[in-house]
Amino acid sequence: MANVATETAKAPKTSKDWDMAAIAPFIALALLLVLGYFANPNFMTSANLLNVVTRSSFIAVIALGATYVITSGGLDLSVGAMLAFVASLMILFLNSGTIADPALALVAGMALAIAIGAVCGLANGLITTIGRIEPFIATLGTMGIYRGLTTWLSQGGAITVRDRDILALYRPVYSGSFVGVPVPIIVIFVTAAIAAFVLYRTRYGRHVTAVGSNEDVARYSGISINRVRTVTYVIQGLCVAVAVLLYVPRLGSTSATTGSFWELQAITAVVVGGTALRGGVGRIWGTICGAFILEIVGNIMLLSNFVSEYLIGAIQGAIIIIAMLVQRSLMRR
Amino acid sequence: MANVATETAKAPKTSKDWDMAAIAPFIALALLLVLGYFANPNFMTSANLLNVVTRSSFIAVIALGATYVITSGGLDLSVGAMLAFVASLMILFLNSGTIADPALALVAGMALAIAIGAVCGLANGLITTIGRIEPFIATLGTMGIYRGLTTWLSQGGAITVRDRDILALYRPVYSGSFVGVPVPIIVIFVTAAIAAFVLYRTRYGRHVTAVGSNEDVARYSGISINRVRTVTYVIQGLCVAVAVLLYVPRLGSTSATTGSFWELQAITAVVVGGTALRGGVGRIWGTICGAFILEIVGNIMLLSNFVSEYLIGAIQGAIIIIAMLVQRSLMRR
Amino acid sequence: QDKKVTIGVSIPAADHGWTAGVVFHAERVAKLLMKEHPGLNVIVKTSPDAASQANAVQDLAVQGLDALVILPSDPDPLVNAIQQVKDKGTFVALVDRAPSVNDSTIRDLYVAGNNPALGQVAGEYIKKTTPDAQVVIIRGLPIPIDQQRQDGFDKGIAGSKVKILDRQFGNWSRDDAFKVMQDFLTKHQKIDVVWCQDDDMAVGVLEAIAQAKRTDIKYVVGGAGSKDMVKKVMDGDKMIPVDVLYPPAMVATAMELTAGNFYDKVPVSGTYILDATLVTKDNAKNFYFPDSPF
Amino acid sequence: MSLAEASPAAPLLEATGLSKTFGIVEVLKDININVRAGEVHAIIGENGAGKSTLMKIIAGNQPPTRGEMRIDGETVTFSGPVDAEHRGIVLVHQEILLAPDLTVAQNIYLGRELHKGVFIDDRAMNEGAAKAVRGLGSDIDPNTIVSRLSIAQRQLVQIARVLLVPHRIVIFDEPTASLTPHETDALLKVIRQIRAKGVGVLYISHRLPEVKEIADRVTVLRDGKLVASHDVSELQPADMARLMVGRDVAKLYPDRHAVEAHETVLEVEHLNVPGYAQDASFQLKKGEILGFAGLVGAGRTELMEGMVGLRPSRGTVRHLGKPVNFRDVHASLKAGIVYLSEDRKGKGLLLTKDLIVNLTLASLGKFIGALQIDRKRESDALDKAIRDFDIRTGRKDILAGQLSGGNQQKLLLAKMMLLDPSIVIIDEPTRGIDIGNKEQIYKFIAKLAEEGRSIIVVSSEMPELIGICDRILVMRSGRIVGEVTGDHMNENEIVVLATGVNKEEAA
Ligand SMILES: Nc1ncnc2c1ncn2[C@@H]1O[C@H](COP(=O)(O)OP(=O)(O)OP(=O)(O)O)[C@@H](O)[C@H]1O
Ligand SMILES: Nc1ncnc2c1ncn2[C@@H]1O[C@H](COP(=O)(O)OP(=O)(O)OP(=O)(O)O)[C@@H](O)[C@H]1O
Ligand SMILES: [Mg+2]
Ligand SMILES: [Mg+2]
Repeated sequence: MANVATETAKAPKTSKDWDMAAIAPFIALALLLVLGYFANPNFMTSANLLNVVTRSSFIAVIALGATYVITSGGLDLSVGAMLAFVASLMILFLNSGTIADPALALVAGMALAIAIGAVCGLANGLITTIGRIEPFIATLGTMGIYRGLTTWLSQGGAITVRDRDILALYRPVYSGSFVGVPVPIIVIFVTAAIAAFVLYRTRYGRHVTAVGSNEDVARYSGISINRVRTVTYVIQGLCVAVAVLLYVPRLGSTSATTGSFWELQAITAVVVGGTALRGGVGRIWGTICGAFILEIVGNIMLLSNFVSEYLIGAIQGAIIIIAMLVQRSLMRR
Repeated sequence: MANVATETAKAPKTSKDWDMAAIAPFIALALLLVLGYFANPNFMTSANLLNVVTRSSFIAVIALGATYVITSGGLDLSVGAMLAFVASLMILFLNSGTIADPALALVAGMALAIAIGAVCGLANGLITTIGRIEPFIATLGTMGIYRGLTTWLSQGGAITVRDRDILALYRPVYSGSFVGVPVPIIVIFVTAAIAAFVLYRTRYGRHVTAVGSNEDVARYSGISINRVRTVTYVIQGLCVAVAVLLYVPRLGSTSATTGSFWELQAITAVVVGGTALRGGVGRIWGTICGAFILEIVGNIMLLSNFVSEYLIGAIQGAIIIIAMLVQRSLMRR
Repeated sequence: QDKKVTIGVSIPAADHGWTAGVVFHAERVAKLLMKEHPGLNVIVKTSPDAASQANAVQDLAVQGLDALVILPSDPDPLVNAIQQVKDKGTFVALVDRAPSVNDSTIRDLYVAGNNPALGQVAGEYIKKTTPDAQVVIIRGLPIPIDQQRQDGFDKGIAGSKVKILDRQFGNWSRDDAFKVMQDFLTKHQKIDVVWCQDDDMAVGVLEAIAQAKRTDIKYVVGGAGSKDMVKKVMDGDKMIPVDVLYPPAMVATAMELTAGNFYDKVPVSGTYILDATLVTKDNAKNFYFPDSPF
Repeated sequence: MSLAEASPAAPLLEATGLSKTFGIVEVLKDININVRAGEVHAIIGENGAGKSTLMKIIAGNQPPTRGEMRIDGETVTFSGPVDAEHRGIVLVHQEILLAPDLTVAQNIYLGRELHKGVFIDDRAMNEGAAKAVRGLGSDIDPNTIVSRLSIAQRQLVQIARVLLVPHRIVIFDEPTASLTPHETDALLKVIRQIRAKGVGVLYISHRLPEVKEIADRVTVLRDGKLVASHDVSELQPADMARLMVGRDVAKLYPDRHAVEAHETVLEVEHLNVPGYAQDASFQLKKGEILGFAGLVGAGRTELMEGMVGLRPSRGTVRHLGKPVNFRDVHASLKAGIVYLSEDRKGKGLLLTKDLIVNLTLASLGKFIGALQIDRKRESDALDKAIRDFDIRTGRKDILAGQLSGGNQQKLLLAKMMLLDPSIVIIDEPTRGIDIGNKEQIYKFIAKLAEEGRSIIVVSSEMPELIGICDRILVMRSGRIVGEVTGDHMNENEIVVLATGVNKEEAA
């Protein structure tokens, strides 16, 4: 029989779809920039844009971890509380004076933060995988735990870095810049590059996607689902720790309310960036774009003077929905 | 052709699994009751238990709607904000004095609340289905909108029923009782019975489960996915409206923060009750049980003397996780 | 007199009664000041939490400020943001909530209600009226001002036989306060006094007591001076004999003083602490503003 | 690739006394079976006979309830499929097991990615995947996302994936059910190649001539019992059928009376399903059975889906003379047109729901009592469906996903027939159906036509189209390229049209 059998269409509609889905968030971002330009002349100044991007760094970095968790089919609602918890412990350590030398103390404190972040992530991972509890509930539970422990550590008050030397040494991590680019922006892009590398270029990243796409298939392929998922939570914990490293020098202090709702913002950034909540598709650069979008929406609200401050929440909600609608209609082309 | 194995067994492994999953929340509830008994002797008094069940009514009724939304594969994060919004509009109407007769005004106000609830739900439904936006993001957006509008209506303050006659007439809906049973408890069970009937006994309920179970199969079977999903959101809106009808007479007032986090509580109740977040399985009575569990956990915390007030959140989180672990281990039998 | 001046006002979002009052007064005075001084521009921005307030301060600074009036939602985390503005030579007026370092390096003017005093006045009133009362306390949110009020309260009752049965967080929410009070009533057979340090929460507390039909509770002490509670005091409600003032209008005071710094001859600086006045039946009408949302 | 070194006589794998019970239903009873190196051992049997279950046990997907397995004489128990894979036993599942969001190459190398240092080597994997797929006679782009492939293409990817693992025993569970003759030939060629390398092959198929062609030995299962095991030379397809079904299957296709100039019920003119089918025009008469032939990817499925409103389409469709434009299936169902999907697991049945829910899902309106669903009527309907369609199930309360593959197909048929349609479109009606049941389904289709209903059969099995249809339309690359009727209905003419070879002659 002749082998004309499978003439495959040359340009499958499909890969165009894919591209559109990847590009859509960036188009939404561009539209927002235009909107911002008309809202306030100060919006397009480099000072303002640098500000906005710089302060999106917390959500952006956390959202990178969330991209992993979500791609593998999980969800982590505890990140905001975890940030507060890790930051509190880090500051308490810096204040404890265990290490006299400020530089050394700072380095040790940073290492500690990273370690605690990883452990918190591990705890989330184990509860959802070994404990087989829906991630939504499991991490809602640990959210309560981390938040509660933070409240307890701070005895309801704030925890503030006391040593001025350490703070002076540490401050440039948030407010400094390198060849004109603020450090947090560098951190965003470096972390994103690493995240993209791991997700797209390593076996582990491939497995993350596979687990989120079809658990059974992954299992039959000899991939340890639980291990892959648990590690995504650890990565999320590490990302939270990196966010802490940026956060502490900025405000120099935490309280029981630090990071409230950041989990929702991080998840929103991920989804606005084009990653599906059901798992199986992860878009690192989309996530970064999503984080920028969220921050810019807030910035435009604050800069524009025609919105009643009571309505800011409403307008913000509406803009997010419109941004998503724009994306969807772009994708349907 | 011989009909082979037509011997029907009483208990296949499969339907036993099912039973266990349905019963597990009730076992967790029973364990909690035992725990409560030891935590404080007053816990087991009928006065306390009636209090607890009565005040779980808001979350329970909202969670019934959430069971529909989740069963069909959706999610609604806007319910807390929606409650505040609907309640505010209802009170504003009652205060407007459009209708002079208190009884008539009250009935009209209640009808209005139901209508607004349905419309809000419809909006959510249309945005997620026609707009094809992930429910998580769409309803996060409308959450912002409803909350923002409420803040704007109340100018950040409280909105209080001014007419004392109306309030006197209305109060029994929350604090009254019928043959010894507080009205809200009756409302819980009546609403749940209706919800169970519709979900398990009617065509629409079947369709809800089918859509959540496999969208494609439902579509190929001639079920209009969008219609079924949209209606689940309308049902959610109606449930919120019923919760409003119970909520307003309690304090006679709302504020911009009314109902914060109730969406998370409602979803937790649904999941603790055994409904899977991925859709396709809905357990109405489990949801009610889940709502009781949540409220009782809080109650035990407050009644027991051994927990620092700073740690309550942490312990609450831990108990939820433990309750889920108990369920899981029961199901694995 | 036509000097161009821009004043940025950063305050917490109106997420419960008291902050709603803050927003109300800030808006009101902003309009008044701008009418009074044609060259003056006042921009009011609200933020839901410390981190976004830091952003808001940055965004205000971008627009070019001569002065910043800030009521921080949480002071310590905002020190850096405020410091940055101050370092540019902007006039900074800090309202209500003080960071651990509160000196002229970070602000020119400090206008504050007195959080410790709010607790202390309530405590002293209870000590005086019911010296051996059994008290339950409903706290706000776990943040520093709440802690200051608690400490003030403990100081107020120090050395008396007033006994604290229980304290729990009510999150400055009526519904949570209702819940907590209901459980307090279950847990404690006899309660004499409830201190809930916020008038919003008092609404829920009163409802819970009414529903339980308990008669042992002699009275409830709230705080802040909402119009509803002040009205009750005025009307001689037995359950609400007094209220402790913590006026949201303090932000207006700060704004007026700041404007004065630019348009009046005298430069303004230093610390202004408002009293935590005890509102009683006699003086209540002085503190009753029926138009305020709070 | 192959690790096989043992002598041809000694069995690579030997299983004795294998039994499997689900609940109290015993689906496998005391099976003794072995595989030798360098042979193809076919397992045949009716739907639900237990073939897939047996294979899953051998490949470590399920533990046996009783019995033992020996590899090279050494007793083994598998902890899971991966364990069996390490022992060189691999299984091509009856159902598709691929990650839908990953590309073809990513799926093929899943769990054993090639890498250079820390990087995964996508280039090498794409090349390897392309080669593997080409070896199976297909040229699927390894960069395509799997969710965009047709069932047949997915099946090929799945086979390619399994063959890439080092193996001593390869189990194929109905690999050709969704393949066209061309791909089937390519697959059989591959099987011969691996057999020559000394690999043992277990092969399940309902296509008995194919079994005759490829197998060395044939084992027949019936009701979970091993009823016969012979060298293939001793059996003709008809003998196999008899052993399977327990009676003679003399005549597969029913007698048909040609339809005479009945009224036209459906007219399709210039229908376009963007991306899949262009300019399709045809007519369907009352009481007619119209076949659609074509190769994989010809666009038959999409054309049908476009017609009933499952996909966007443009063009004119007239139903009983009236122009219709179905926006969704609901509308076409109302008009009495039903479409049975070829993808019964993905689009036909709710695998995690029980049989009743599946059966009545599309026609719940018929089961509404006073207000609620009448469960008694539903359960009666299930009893009737089980009788009418001979659905083999030990229990009526199992989940649809626990039915054997063929019985799922029957349940799907029963589900759609409850709608009492006037036009029935069946896509791959007998995919995975055993020969005894095929006969029943054909009879059933003929009966539908006699009742005055019109039927469209989309099938990749030419004999079946020729056996039951009045007319056959042939599609190629999204276009209807010809029609065969009467004496012209033979495989040769259809293949010529479908492949486009000898185009002039065919046109
Ligand atoms: N998990 C399960 N629970 C209960 N019964 C099951 C389960 N899996 C399979 N069965 C039953 O076991 C029997 C054998 O199924 P199996 O899939 O092995 O048949 P098969 O021979 O492969 O049929 P087909 O040719 O249709 O694929 C069927 O009656 C089926 O319903
Ligand atoms: N979801 C999809 N997205 C993009 N292209 C698809 C999709 N499904 C199928 N195709 C392509 O559409 C064409 C026709 O599909 P399909 O193979 O289902 O046609 P068919 O004639 O019904 O074949 P068969 O039913 O024998 O598999 C093929 O080229 C296939 O690759
Ligand atoms: Mg099978
Ligand atoms: Mg097809």
